[in-house]
Amino acid sequence: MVTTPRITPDLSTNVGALRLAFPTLMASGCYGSGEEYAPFVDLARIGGVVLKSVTRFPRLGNDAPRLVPVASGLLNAIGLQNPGIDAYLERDVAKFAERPCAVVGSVAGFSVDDYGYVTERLAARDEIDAIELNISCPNVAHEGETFACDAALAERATRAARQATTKPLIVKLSPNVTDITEIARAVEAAGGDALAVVNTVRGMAIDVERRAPMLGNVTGGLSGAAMRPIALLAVWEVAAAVRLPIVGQGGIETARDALEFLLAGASAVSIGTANFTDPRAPVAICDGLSTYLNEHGYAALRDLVGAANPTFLGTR
Amino acid sequence: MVTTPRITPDLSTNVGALRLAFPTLMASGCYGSGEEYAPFVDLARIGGVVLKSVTRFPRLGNDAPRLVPVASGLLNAIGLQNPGIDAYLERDVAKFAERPCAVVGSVAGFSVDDYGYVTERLAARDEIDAIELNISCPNVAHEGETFACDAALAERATRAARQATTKPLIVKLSPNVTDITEIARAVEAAGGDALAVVNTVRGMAIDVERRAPMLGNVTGGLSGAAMRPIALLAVWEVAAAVRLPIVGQGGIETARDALEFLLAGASAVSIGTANFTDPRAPVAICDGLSTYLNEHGYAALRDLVGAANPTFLGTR
Amino acid sequence: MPALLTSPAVHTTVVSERREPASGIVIVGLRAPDLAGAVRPGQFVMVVPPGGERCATALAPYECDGERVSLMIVVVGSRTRELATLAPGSALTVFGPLGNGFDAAALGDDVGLVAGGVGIASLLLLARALREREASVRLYYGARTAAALVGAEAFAALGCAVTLATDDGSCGYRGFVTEPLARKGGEHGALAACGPSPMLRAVGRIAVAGGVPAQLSLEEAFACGVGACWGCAVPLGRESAQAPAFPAPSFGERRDYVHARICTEGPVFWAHELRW
Amino acid sequence: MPALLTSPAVHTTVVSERREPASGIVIVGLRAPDLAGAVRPGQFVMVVPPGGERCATALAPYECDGERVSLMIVVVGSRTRELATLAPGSALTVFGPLGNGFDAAALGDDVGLVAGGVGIASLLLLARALREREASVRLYYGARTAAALVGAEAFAALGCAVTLATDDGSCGYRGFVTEPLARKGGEHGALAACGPSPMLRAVGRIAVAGGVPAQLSLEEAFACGVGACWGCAVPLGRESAQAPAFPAPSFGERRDYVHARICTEGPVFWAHELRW
Ligand SMILES: Cc1cc2nc3c(=O)[nH]c(=O)nc-3n(C[C@H](O)[C@H](O)[C@H](O)COP(=O)(O)OP(=O)(O)OC[C@H]3O[C@@H](n4cnc5c(N)ncnc54)[C@H](O)[C@@H]3O)c2cc1C
Ligand SMILES: Cc1cc2nc3c(=O)[nH]c(=O)nc-3n(C[C@H](O)[C@H](O)[C@H](O)COP(=O)(O)OP(=O)(O)OC[C@H]3O[C@@H](n4cnc5c(N)ncnc54)[C@H](O)[C@@H]3O)c2cc1C
Ligand SMILES: Cc1cc2nc3c(=O)[nH]c(=O)nc-3n(C[C@H](O)[C@H](O)[C@H](O)COP(=O)(O)O)c2cc1C
Ligand SMILES: Cc1cc2nc3c(=O)[nH]c(=O)nc-3n(C[C@H](O)[C@H](O)[C@H](O)COP(=O)(O)O)c2cc1C
Ligand code: FES
Ligand code: FES
Repeated sequence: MVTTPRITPDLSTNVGALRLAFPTLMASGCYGSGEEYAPFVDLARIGGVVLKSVTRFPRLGNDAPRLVPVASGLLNAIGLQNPGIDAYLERDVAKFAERPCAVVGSVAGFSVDDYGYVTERLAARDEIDAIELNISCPNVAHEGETFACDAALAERATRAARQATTKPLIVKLSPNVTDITEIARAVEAAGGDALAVVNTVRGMAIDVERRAPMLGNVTGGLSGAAMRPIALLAVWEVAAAVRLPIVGQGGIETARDALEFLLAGASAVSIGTANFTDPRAPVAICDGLSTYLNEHGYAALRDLVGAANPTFLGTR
Repeated sequence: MVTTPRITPDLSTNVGALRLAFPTLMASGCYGSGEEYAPFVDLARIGGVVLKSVTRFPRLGNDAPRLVPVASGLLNAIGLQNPGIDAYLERDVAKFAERPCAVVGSVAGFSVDDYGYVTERLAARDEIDAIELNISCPNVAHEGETFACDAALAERATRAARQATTKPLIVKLSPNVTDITEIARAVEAAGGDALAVVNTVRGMAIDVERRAPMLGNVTGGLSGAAMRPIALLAVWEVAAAVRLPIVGQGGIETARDALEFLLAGASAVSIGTANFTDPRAPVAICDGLSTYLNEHGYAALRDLVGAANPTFLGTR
Repeated sequence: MPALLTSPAVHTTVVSERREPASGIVIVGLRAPDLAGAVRPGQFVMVVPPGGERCATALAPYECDGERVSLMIVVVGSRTRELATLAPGSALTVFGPLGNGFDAAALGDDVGLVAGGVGIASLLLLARALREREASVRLYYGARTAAALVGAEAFAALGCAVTLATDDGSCGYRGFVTEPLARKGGEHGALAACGPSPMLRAVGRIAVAGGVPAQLSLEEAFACGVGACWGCAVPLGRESAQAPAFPAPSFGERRDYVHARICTEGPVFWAHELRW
Repeated sequence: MPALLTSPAVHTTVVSERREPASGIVIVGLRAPDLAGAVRPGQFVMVVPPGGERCATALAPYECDGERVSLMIVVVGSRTRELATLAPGSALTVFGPLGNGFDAAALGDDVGLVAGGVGIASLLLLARALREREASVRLYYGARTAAALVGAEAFAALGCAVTLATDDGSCGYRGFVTEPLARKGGEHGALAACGPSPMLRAVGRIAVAGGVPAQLSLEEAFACGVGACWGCAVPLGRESAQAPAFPAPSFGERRDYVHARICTEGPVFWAHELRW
């Protein structure tokens, strides 16, 4: 038994040029703008918040119901309810300056032009440290989905956003594709700085009493532990296909789950649904990561990135 | 409150020309050839057994470990271990005659020719009531997967098998595709009689102590409740795209789960992983279906097929 | 409904008692002094599932006194089943209190309370607040069957009049509780209701038809419970004071409503402002 | 190892007792008369998770007498945690007995038993069978720490000699139990072992090197437990009597082994026949 000295391990990480004190981002759409969780969590102990996706124009969102609990997970079909970029910039963005952690804006769109336009306006604000491009929302029927499911569209959306900002640009991929590495390569070619892997998996549930779909939108996105093995494989494959840093996500609830994604090749992780179980999860994950690093004699979390993946292409 | 007379509802169903006394098939690879479960279940109370997939040549299968329990599910990477069609016909097939339920042979292959050849030899046997074409096994790296992930290959494999037999031909689709309806249409065009929707979802798990993949094969297939919303949506979409009868599967554990698939448009269901929880599950599911039919005033299960799906194309 | 000034927090509580007044209905008492001091009628807490893996469960504090908060749980699925089997001594983490709660003052001094099933749990604290102000209160309470009519005596003990109804007629009126309400509801100055959606819609219709203001406590599946996920949407008239400033309707959409969050703008809404 | 002639079945049992001899180690007694009559040493049962949603858990009957079968459970994950919290009176469904079990006769009359951790649970019935035949038996038993060395006294009471080892030296030899075994293992006519894979591999090496036949009870994640899924594969020499007739190796593959199913051809294998 090797005893390692109990030091405080370095949990900081970089997602391209985005520096994070902790490797834990709060997933877009799951954490509001952070203030909603402030009564329950010290936001200085998380890496950052990815804001709810914003679109060019205001959106009412999908009809209720928008949520269905399923085995080890959650189906959601919010439908990108948001006030649109104008109202967002005017009323909401200023208060993000108060966040004691990184603030990542999330941009959704229905055209290549949308992605460029909204990115440009949002990224221009000092309160925003980086942009995540949500090209993979499964809940805006026959609209947004296509971008992350088609390499050419993914490339064009990424290029439009790339031209609109020099801030770190994280492009969020969908698992609902035959070959995710093809999309990852297209994003890399278009100048994306990093990849968020992955958004929710398309799914549905039926109410057997009403004999009708449970969700107002019929279909939804599956998140939570149920999708973890799927998301982990996506990270593993993308890490072998491109050199871009990866933000792993999909069902991460514990430090062990986070370690799986880091070892597969993610430089950071996003936590979404686990907050709905227990808002203390993100801090518990960091505590668990520190313990693991100590017990296994690692000084820095970065040393673990890709350590289980012999096909990992990235750098630590 | 309407009181309906307590009759014994008709649970029988047809999958094309395959007639089943109960709508419950036992999923390929999960039930051996039925005899393994005979001490625990009355096989006369299930619809039928889909046998473990057989290939042209014997296969050793993947290295251990081949199974990882995950949240609400199971990852497996068996790798089609089987004795090959020669030994299978010689030693095993005769005893399938004893099964008091339908017996569906499952054929896997690595070439179009394989699918035709193995189908022809297996379907020639009287003990076999129908053939399921496994073009979607995710655990034979870079080999079998491609057939269900490429419409042209799916079409060719189906056509080869179609030419080899007039028995009911059920083609098993994969969820690991951008658009499953495209594959379903290709199978319909090639003369498949029915579709099994769906095989396992690709996934993986990492051992954080060894810092290596958990499975000998690195990646595996996710089955069980975790994949249920994904499989259900696949059935819903396929039911809207083709007129072929559907055998729904993926995480069905209870009568309510089975109802979701039937209401989405499946004519029958397959039960795999639920048997590993409790071998009594298939009989409990049929009991639950009877109760539901009684309570809701339906005389026959067939009346429910597609009843929640306004886009259902099939016939009841 | 103005938002209440409470400060939600994470509370580590201990189960101090467990009662099962009817089959499938369990009352779990918690030692939770800070929470007990903070809860207002009609608010809820999010209960962290001890076994993890599922979203926290929204539950309304039922009784609340001194150091103790109790929850009334009707077993409908895996999370309520898990909570209903908690033995005394078990630790239980909850966060809250959350939501706006009822506006007792705005209900005036002749109030009809309408409870369907476990909706009763949200109304006891309100009844107490109303009776402390010496408002005249009648409880209309419906359930499946007599045994499931749990807790009506507590309202009687507070001095509320009580009208009961059961689906099977085993106690009180046979049928929906909204039927006796329809006959007498107009007599009250205001209504407050909690129960399943079909009941609340019926109460809403009665209230609007009779010109009686009604506060309805809504229920939907929640994920976050804190306003972060926008999963618990309900259509609300744009003109409502409770309508969230953001978001406005989508470009090109001509609708007279916005989506409010039940967990944050609600769970209590004025019946005449809902557009469902 | 010849397959035993037992007839497996589904058994509906009731938890009759629950003991926690050490933290994280729980012994659950079951009222299960039919099962108690059928179990042979080294077999296992599949325990249906009361909350569903996960595969049944393979557990070795630990004690077995008259109407009662007990299970020794080490909590490592969600299923073992659930089983370890079952209160007396709870219903528990198990199916079995399954697997080949130890071939006690083939072990002769001077036997070394080797247990690592919860592996001890598979060996008590074997020790009893061996002692009934008046074989001389020594138990080599290793665990993390003294408190986790549960149940050694039962072997002593049967008249077995006992050598203990702990990782932390808090009881007996400090280090792996295979170290004292390596020194004395050759003295026995045969070995039988159950424990974690690294331990079993070490026992296998000692046995093969010393020319001592050894029966190893293997462990892997199971799904079905009944031979239906081929998930619990272990490489076994083609010449082994336990090698499944089917399947032969793949065309073009030149390997000297086949994959046997731990649950069906095993869980007990001759050390010299394994190719792992
Ligand atoms: C503000 C608020 C306050 C509340 N207060 C209380 C309270 O005080 N006490 C209380 O008991 N509850 C209360 N609830 C309700 C409670 O939160 C839910 O009952 C609970 O979350 C259900 O969780 P579950 O996992 O047990 O059931 P779930 O698994 O979430 O199931 C919920 C319901 O959906 C049904 N269902 C699931 N799948 C299907 C399907 N495929 N077809 C048809 N039906 C299906 C189930 O049968 C069940 O009736 C409150 C809710 C809110 C929003
Ligand atoms: C024939 C046989 C007999 C057995 N007899 C007994 C017995 O008598 N008593 C007994 O207690 N057990 C016995 N077992 C073992 C028992 O079946 C398993 O311990 C049990 O199934 C584990 O289930 P679980 O859900 O609690 O743990 P699981 O969730 O299945 O976890 C199993 C192990 O894997 C680890 N793990 C999971 N995920 C990861 C990851 N990402 N990285 C690293 N590690 C990970 C867990 O920490 C844990 O140690 C037997 C097994 C067999 C095959
Ligand atoms: C309720 C809900 C809302 C979401 N909204 C968004 C969104 O607006 N934009 C986005 O990129 N992802 C959205 N997601 C996806 C999450 O950001 C995350 O990628 C996904 O849920 C997987 O992670 P998890 O399992 O940890 O939740 C949403 C997820 C949920 C559950
Ligand atoms: C251990 C295991 C082995 C399997 N082997 C096969 C196979 O040989 N051929 C096949 O078509 N499907 C195979 N499958 C997939 C199942 O037949 C089924 O489609 C899938 O598991 C989803 O259903 P379930 O969630 O009910 O298990 C296997 C699944 C498991 C879990
Ligand atoms: S439940 Fe998340 S906003 Fe209401
Ligand atoms: S666990 Fe299924 S064959 Fe052994």
